[in-house]
Amino acid sequence: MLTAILALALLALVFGLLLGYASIRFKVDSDPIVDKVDAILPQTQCGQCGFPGCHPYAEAIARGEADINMCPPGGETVVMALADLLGRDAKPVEGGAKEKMIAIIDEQTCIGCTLCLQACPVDAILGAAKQMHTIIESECTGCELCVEPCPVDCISMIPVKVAPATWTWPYPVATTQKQPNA
Amino acid sequence: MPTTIISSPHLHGPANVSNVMLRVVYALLPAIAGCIWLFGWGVLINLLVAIATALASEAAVLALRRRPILITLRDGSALVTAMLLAIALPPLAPWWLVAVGTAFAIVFAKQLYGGLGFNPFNPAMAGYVLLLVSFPQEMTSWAAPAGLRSADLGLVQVLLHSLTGTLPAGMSMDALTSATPLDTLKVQLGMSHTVSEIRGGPIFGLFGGKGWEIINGLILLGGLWLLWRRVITWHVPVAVLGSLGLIATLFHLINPELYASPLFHLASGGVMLGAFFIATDPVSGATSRRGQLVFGVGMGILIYVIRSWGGFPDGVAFAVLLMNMAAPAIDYYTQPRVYGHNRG
Amino acid sequence: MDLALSSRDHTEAAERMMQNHTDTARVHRHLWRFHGGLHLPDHKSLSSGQQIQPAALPKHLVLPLQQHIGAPAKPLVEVGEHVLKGQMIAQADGFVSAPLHAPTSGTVSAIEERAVPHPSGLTALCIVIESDGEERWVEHSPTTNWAALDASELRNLIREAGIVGLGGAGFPSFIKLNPGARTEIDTLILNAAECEPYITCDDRLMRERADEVIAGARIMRHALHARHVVIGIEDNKPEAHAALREALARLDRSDIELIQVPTLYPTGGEKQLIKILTGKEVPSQGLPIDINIVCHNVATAAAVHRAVELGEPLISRIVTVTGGGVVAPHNLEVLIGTPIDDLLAQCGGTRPTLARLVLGGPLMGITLPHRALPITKTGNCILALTPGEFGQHGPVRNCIRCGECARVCPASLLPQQLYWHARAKDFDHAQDYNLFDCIECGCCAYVCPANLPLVQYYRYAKTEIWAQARDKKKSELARERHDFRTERQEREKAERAARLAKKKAALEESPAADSEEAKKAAIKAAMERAKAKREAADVAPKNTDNLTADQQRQIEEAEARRAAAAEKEEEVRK
Amino acid sequence: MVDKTLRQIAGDGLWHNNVAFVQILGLCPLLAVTSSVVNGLGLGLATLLTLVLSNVTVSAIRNLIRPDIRIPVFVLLIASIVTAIELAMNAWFHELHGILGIFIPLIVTNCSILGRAEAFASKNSIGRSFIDGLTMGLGFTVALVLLGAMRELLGAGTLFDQAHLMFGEAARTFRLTVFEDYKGFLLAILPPGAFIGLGLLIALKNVIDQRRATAPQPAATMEPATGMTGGAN
Amino acid sequence: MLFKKMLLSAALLGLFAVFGTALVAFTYEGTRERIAQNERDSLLHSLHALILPERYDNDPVADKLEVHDPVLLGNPLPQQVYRARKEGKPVALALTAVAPDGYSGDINLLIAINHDGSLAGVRITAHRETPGLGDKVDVTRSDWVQGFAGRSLINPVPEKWKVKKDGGVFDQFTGATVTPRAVVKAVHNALSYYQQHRDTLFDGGGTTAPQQEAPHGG
Amino acid sequence: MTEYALILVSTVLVNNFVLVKFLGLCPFMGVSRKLETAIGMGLATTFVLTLSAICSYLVNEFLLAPLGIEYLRTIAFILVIAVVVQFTEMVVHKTSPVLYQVLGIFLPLITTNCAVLGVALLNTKAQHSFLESAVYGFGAAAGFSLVLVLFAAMRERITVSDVPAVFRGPAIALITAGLMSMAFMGFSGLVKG
Ligand SMILES: Cc1cc2nc3c(=O)[nH]c(=O)nc-3n(C[C@H](O)[C@H](O)[C@H](O)COP(=O)(O)O)c2cc1C
Ligand SMILES: Cc1cc2nc3c(=O)[nH]c(=O)nc-3n(C[C@H](O)[C@H](O)[C@H](O)COP(=O)(O)O)c2cc1C
Ligand SMILES: Cc1cc2nc3c(=O)[nH]c(=O)nc-3n(C[C@H](O)[C@H](O)[C@H](O)COP(=O)(O)O)c2cc1C
Ligand SMILES: Cc1cc2nc3c(=O)[nH]c(=O)nc-3n(C[C@H](O)[C@H](O)[C@H](O)CO)c2cc1C
Ligand code: SF4
Ligand code: SF4
Ligand code: SF4
Ligand code: SF4
Ligand code: FES
Repeated sequence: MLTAILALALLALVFGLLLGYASIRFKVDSDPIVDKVDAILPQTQCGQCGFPGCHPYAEAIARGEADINMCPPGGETVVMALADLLGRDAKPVEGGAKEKMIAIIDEQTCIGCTLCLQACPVDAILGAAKQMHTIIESECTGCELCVEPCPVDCISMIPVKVAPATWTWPYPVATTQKQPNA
Repeated sequence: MPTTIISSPHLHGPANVSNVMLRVVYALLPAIAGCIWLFGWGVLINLLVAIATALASEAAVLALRRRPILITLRDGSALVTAMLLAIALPPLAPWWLVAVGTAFAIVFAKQLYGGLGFNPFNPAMAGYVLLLVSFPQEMTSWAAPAGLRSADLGLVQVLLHSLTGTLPAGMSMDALTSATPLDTLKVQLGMSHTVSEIRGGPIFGLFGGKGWEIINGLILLGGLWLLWRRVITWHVPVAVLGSLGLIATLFHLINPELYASPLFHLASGGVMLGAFFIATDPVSGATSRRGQLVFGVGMGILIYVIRSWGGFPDGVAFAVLLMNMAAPAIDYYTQPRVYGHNRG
Repeated sequence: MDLALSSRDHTEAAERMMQNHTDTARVHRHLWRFHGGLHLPDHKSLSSGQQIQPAALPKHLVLPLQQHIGAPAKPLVEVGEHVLKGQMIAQADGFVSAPLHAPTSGTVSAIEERAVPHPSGLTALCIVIESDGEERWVEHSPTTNWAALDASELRNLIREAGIVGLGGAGFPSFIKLNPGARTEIDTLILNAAECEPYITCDDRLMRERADEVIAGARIMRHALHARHVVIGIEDNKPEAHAALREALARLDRSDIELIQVPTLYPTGGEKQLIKILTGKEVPSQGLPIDINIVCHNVATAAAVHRAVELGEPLISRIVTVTGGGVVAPHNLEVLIGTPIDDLLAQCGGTRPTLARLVLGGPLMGITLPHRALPITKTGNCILALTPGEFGQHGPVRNCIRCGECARVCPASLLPQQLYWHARAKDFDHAQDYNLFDCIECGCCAYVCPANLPLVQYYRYAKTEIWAQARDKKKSELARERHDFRTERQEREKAERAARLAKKKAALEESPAADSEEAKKAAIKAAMERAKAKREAADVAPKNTDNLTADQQRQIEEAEARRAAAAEKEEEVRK
Repeated sequence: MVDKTLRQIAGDGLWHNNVAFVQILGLCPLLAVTSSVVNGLGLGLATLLTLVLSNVTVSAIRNLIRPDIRIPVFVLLIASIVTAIELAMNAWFHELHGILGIFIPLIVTNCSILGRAEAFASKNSIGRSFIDGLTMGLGFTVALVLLGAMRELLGAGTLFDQAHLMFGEAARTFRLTVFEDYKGFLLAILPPGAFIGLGLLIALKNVIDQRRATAPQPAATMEPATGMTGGAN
Repeated sequence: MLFKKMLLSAALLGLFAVFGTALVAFTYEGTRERIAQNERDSLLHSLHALILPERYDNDPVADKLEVHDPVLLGNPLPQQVYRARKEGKPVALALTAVAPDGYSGDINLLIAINHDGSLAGVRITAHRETPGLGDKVDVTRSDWVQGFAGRSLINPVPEKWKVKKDGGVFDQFTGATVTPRAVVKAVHNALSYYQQHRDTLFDGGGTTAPQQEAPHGG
Repeated sequence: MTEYALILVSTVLVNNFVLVKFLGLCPFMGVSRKLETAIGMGLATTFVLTLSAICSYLVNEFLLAPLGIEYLRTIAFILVIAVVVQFTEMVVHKTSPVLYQVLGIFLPLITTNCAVLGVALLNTKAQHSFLESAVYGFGAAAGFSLVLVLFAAMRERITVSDVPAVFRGPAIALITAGLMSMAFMGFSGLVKG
């Protein structure tokens, strides 16, 4: 019995040394998975996922604390990409996918209070105190964060306009094939 | 604004799934007639039970999934599955055996994956193997071919047997069944008989089993018709038959008393059916031409290995399932070179 | 003949002599074959007997600003302005773009969003011209001595004439006539295949105007310094072939090879034609010019001839109006912008059996939602199909992996794999299977026994991938800007904290400065700082660092609107 | 009464995060030994015991050990516990031990045990870890028993055959012959039957989940109860 | 620093190893007897089914012999012989043997032979025959194997030591002749072996099992 | 020589670890969503399994058996395995960053793969010699990798199939594994004994 204990303790001691050495020698510094997750997120920075922005959400996902389907702006695409990256099963997006919107300021009503400007996470609003504010269309992520703060309710969300160049073919519906038109 | 957007092309060729499946059915008819002539009415009853079960179970799943039933049933694939399974089963099988196998084929091997086109395994062979491993006794008692059985059953008697398991008084199952040529070969080789001794037995014909040669010929006929109608291509059958024939020749030359002749191998068991009707199943097989060759060669090798050294007298069904398993990987590694991409 | 003999022309002449050796040497160029393809019932006889006729001058012409690949043209005219036939009414905006010319004389009645012939059925900005019926030409001058021009001058002429590819894609032709850094263009291919069923406009063009085609080919060759010129024509157009051969012989252009290729859809696809004629393959994601080949449609060649030698910009094209749904199929010379309805009317109207109206051929054309759409530069055919002409159409089933699609795919793709992944919205895998090498020829969908709308799946996947790329770019930008903002906020916070700390330290350090004077001075200084800050803010609004040109433009526009609004307010106040 | 969170832990172990049906872990013993109810139950209980003991031990020493040798220490502990249990089984359930064979020592590598130690016990108090181990283990045992029952019933037409292996000679009478004169559906007791059977059970769980998601949520007490009825079955 | 950390890790791991091993070692000590007893019991249990306990008074598990005959016992490995005696006189023995030509490989047998050369009984201890077919040789599936009790080399006569299908007296199962054929052959071989070595097999008796090798059969 | 070949055939096909012996199922189900990862996992497992089979043999033969403490096998083996895995990781990390990219992430998963411990235990049970142990370990891993890769390729296909909602995910994967296992029954009897 003593031999048993001794033998195994010795074995463990040797292995312990080895492992201790290995653990020091090969410490992983940063978590590259966070960056990978972050790269997939849409960077709307809207906070709908319950985290203060995309990067914190990415960290939470990497830590295994958050599910991968909490980003409504990202929709199905992001869930699938995350599922793929992390080897988890894809599931429907929490809250469902949303139509793409951008904000627009009614320039006649704006009083130039700069509140929206402070709220915008991506600096897509231009203006200065007491001056009319404008949203740079190409930069607005449609996060809606500026809508709430406006004291005169002059910001509204409108769907992004589709042009022939940005139009996408609809997903085929099985039964529409070979149906005559005109 | 248009209501629905219709994409080009605005023309369509003559091919459609139902036609393809129907052609397979037609191609099977000569072999079925031959089987009925050789093995008796049991074959017909198997067919009827299988078809009824296949359609019913497919309809049941579709109903559960709230999918259109009639349109789907009309694609004919369940019919093909049922027919192929039915002629692979022992002619005097009880009805429940046929029904269990067919239902498993349709429900588990096909519909659970989403139905026609999605199943990774060949449904008919999945059903067959299920029966083989679950009910080996029922699956190994084959009706003796015409001329070799000491008694004959009429249609009603066979029906009665299938439904209730009873035989007319004074008739025993032994009088109606006999071991198949492959089974006999395997068992007797196990008893250290030589091939030529075994081949001298009454159930053997010119080069294969008595009667089996004819059936295989009829299947070959149907298969050639399929080839001619361009339902299948030559790759799979040639690869299967070629590789099996080649290996069999090789071993036969090494020791003819231990290894049966290539002709015997080609004309026995399910090889012809497998090569022309089963391995050619587009859904569960490999798609690319090169992939089909790999698929067929793999099948030929497996058939020979299982027959010669494995536990089962015939290996066609297993070979099909095993190659089905490999088909996605084969497809992945045999992609054609795309226009404008470098070789390799 | 009228080519100035340069050193390169010596070699050219030598080659020509070699080729002249026997007449058949040319005709018997070794032909290759591409993978797949379809033999289709061609239905060309419906319209191939019909001579090209001018279409009636319509009352209104609608000219979308984008009729080509690239950026939309920028209008040069204003509503109410009178324009002359051939006058440039919109100019190219950027390098990949093409100008637009008035197809007839008249008045610009609107510049507005109108429905355009596009699969989406959406609207786009168009110039609408009300014709005055006078067909008064703007002053235009032929360039007879084009051989004396250098290539870039020629290209400029062609660019100014608004010529874009008439073979379908509508790529600005002058770009394709620019060999760039490569001095050696090996082969100029004239695409005379016209491989889609029903269409006969190129066929008629070659039969009736073979000289124009050849003249255009010579100009193109001159611009490109191409060593060989090959016209590839399918062998189902013997008359056109004969006409071209006759013209070539007559003009003694034995340096232009006229090659009959077997009829097999889609021989007319640029990549396929190149493969057939040269055995070379255009690299994936690459261009023909990467293998020193350029391919133009025969009608494009004719248009180049007109632009250079007659000085006429591209204002009309030949359109085949055909199909079982139209009473009298025709080949019409149509002014760009003519409503399709007018063309159908000129062909005796449509039959009640008409089931679908298609712009383009039956394999690649787009479905038209209605008839009130204009013909654009790329519209080669109007096809009125009846139900009997669609072929077999059963219910759509699942793919059975029969592999027929892969057998016919001219790009050697695995269409069913593309389908599986597009269907599952697994775009990465679809791209792994080379989705973007698909030329959308429709062969796969034609043969698919499951009746799958395969091409639509690919188009869906392609446009979604592009949309995702746009979104991705946008989100990258958003991330940058968000990071920048966070950084700025942190910096400001840190600065504030530092200031506060300094102040506190200062206060603690100099308790002596407790005097009234010091306090006052401090308050004054603070007020001054605040004022300066306010002023600074007035002069330079926040957020104006790191702006792109686009943003700058938007800001300017906003400022302008604001100024206008202020003016208005002023007026109201008055 | 269990407080809310403890109940959640229990619900997780038995149903929502069931080792077998949701985490898809511990599959090897799950599939290998479930050719009968009794085998399943035997291994299930052994695993349950291991889980509880290892969870409690790990929780007890959770503040002692350093992160770099955490895993080896856990593995070592689990291996010791398992070996002790194996020896005990060999002593008191000799025949069962023979039947379960290699799968008893393999409890060591049952991913769920190390998983629980890592994910739960090393972060929670002893009491909570105990509940977690108990319910996780129970959930796993239930899965083993269900699958065993399914396969035994289909394959041999009986239930609780050879119950004496666990409960002593008196238990021979437990055997329930459900189908008299049953042909035996061999597939069920062969390896493929194990895979397919578990697949079906998981699908069944999905069906129940789906039903419950659509039906108005009943009282929360339902959750563990559902798992329990499965166990008492 | 690094070294210290390593040592610490090692020490901790070693510590837990000591704890773990101690736990196991204690359990081992506590169960060792019982496990050995279990093993004995289960072997005895099998023997009892063939040789009734009233028939002997020695400890057959201890009175064991290892013999070797690849041909007649079907396996190149040594086989065990357990001997039962009453008042020192040989009563019967049970020997392990293998039927190598089963349908799916080896079939392990325990064959009990009375001193007079008649069979006391046969049991299948391990096999891999097809469930539902060949596995009927297992006593839990059918009582086919009971049919051997009382047989001997002369009962039936050697030509009849075959399955019925081959003209013998032993039943086969429908659709599975290979397995019974293999078992019948193996039992017959074992009887022959017994006959050849009958004299030496009971030698060296007593309760202490000699590691004696029986002479080779020829 | 033939006996090694037989061991190989037996472990890869006839007694396939995953489909017949039920070992290593968790990684089989868990790491088979993508073909590429499956290949990586297969390679990593093959390496570790062979190595740990050898090491366990050595520990058993030269430590446990001489001291008569075979009952500590499980503990000793699992320690060996943990160390082999760590060690492999270390070596791979040091020698080939590329290989580490491919295999590194799978290594921690292997410790809890029962196939590894299973091979060690089965080796001692079957009293394999040194070489036999190594071949057995290698064969087991090769069989594991083979079915893992095939399964992954199938699963990629199945994920784009129209599987009924309740069967999507693990359920249909298990049923597929069941059908695979059924197909593998075809090999039974190839190697007797
Ligand atoms: C984005 C784009 C860029 C192109 N750039 C060139 C170019 O630089 N030079 C050139 O000769 N052709 C260029 N092409 C034209 C192609 O070679 C080709 O002729 C054109 O896409 C029409 O071919 P298709 O109708 O077969 O699609 C370009 C085409 C596209 C779509
Ligand atoms: C499937 C397919 C078929 C085509 N068929 C023709 C054709 O028959 N004739 C033609 O001129 N262009 C055809 N094209 C367009 C050519 O690829 C290419 O765009 C054109 O010849 C380039 O000349 P362009 O720039 O002058 O239009 C086809 C394209 C595709 C993808
Ligand atoms: C899957 C399968 C498993 C079989 N298993 C056995 C078996 O375990 N034992 C056996 O004797 N025969 C078995 N056989 C049957 C033999 O092939 C053969 O039919 C029989 O043993 C000898 O034929 P007979 O009984 O008609 O004389 C099996 C057959 C099959 C197809
Ligand atoms: C040439 C050909 C061969 C076929 N072979 C089989 C077969 O062997 N087994 C089967 O169940 N179905 C077969 N089918 C029918 C069909 O493809 C099959 O039911 C699908 O696998 C179901 O999704 C075949 C169909 C064709 C066209
Ligand atoms: S919901 Fe999505 S887009 Fe919004 S902040 Fe979270 S991760 Fe970013
Ligand atoms: S919050 Fe509203 S009012 Fe204030 S600056 Fe923004 S848009 Fe103008
Ligand atoms: S032709 Fe249609 S059914 Fe056949 S493989 Fe292609 S997509 Fe599938
Ligand atoms: S449409 Fe695309 S995938 Fe289909 S045949 Fe044409 S090139 Fe191939
Ligand atoms: S239980 Fe075997 S690998 Fe998880």
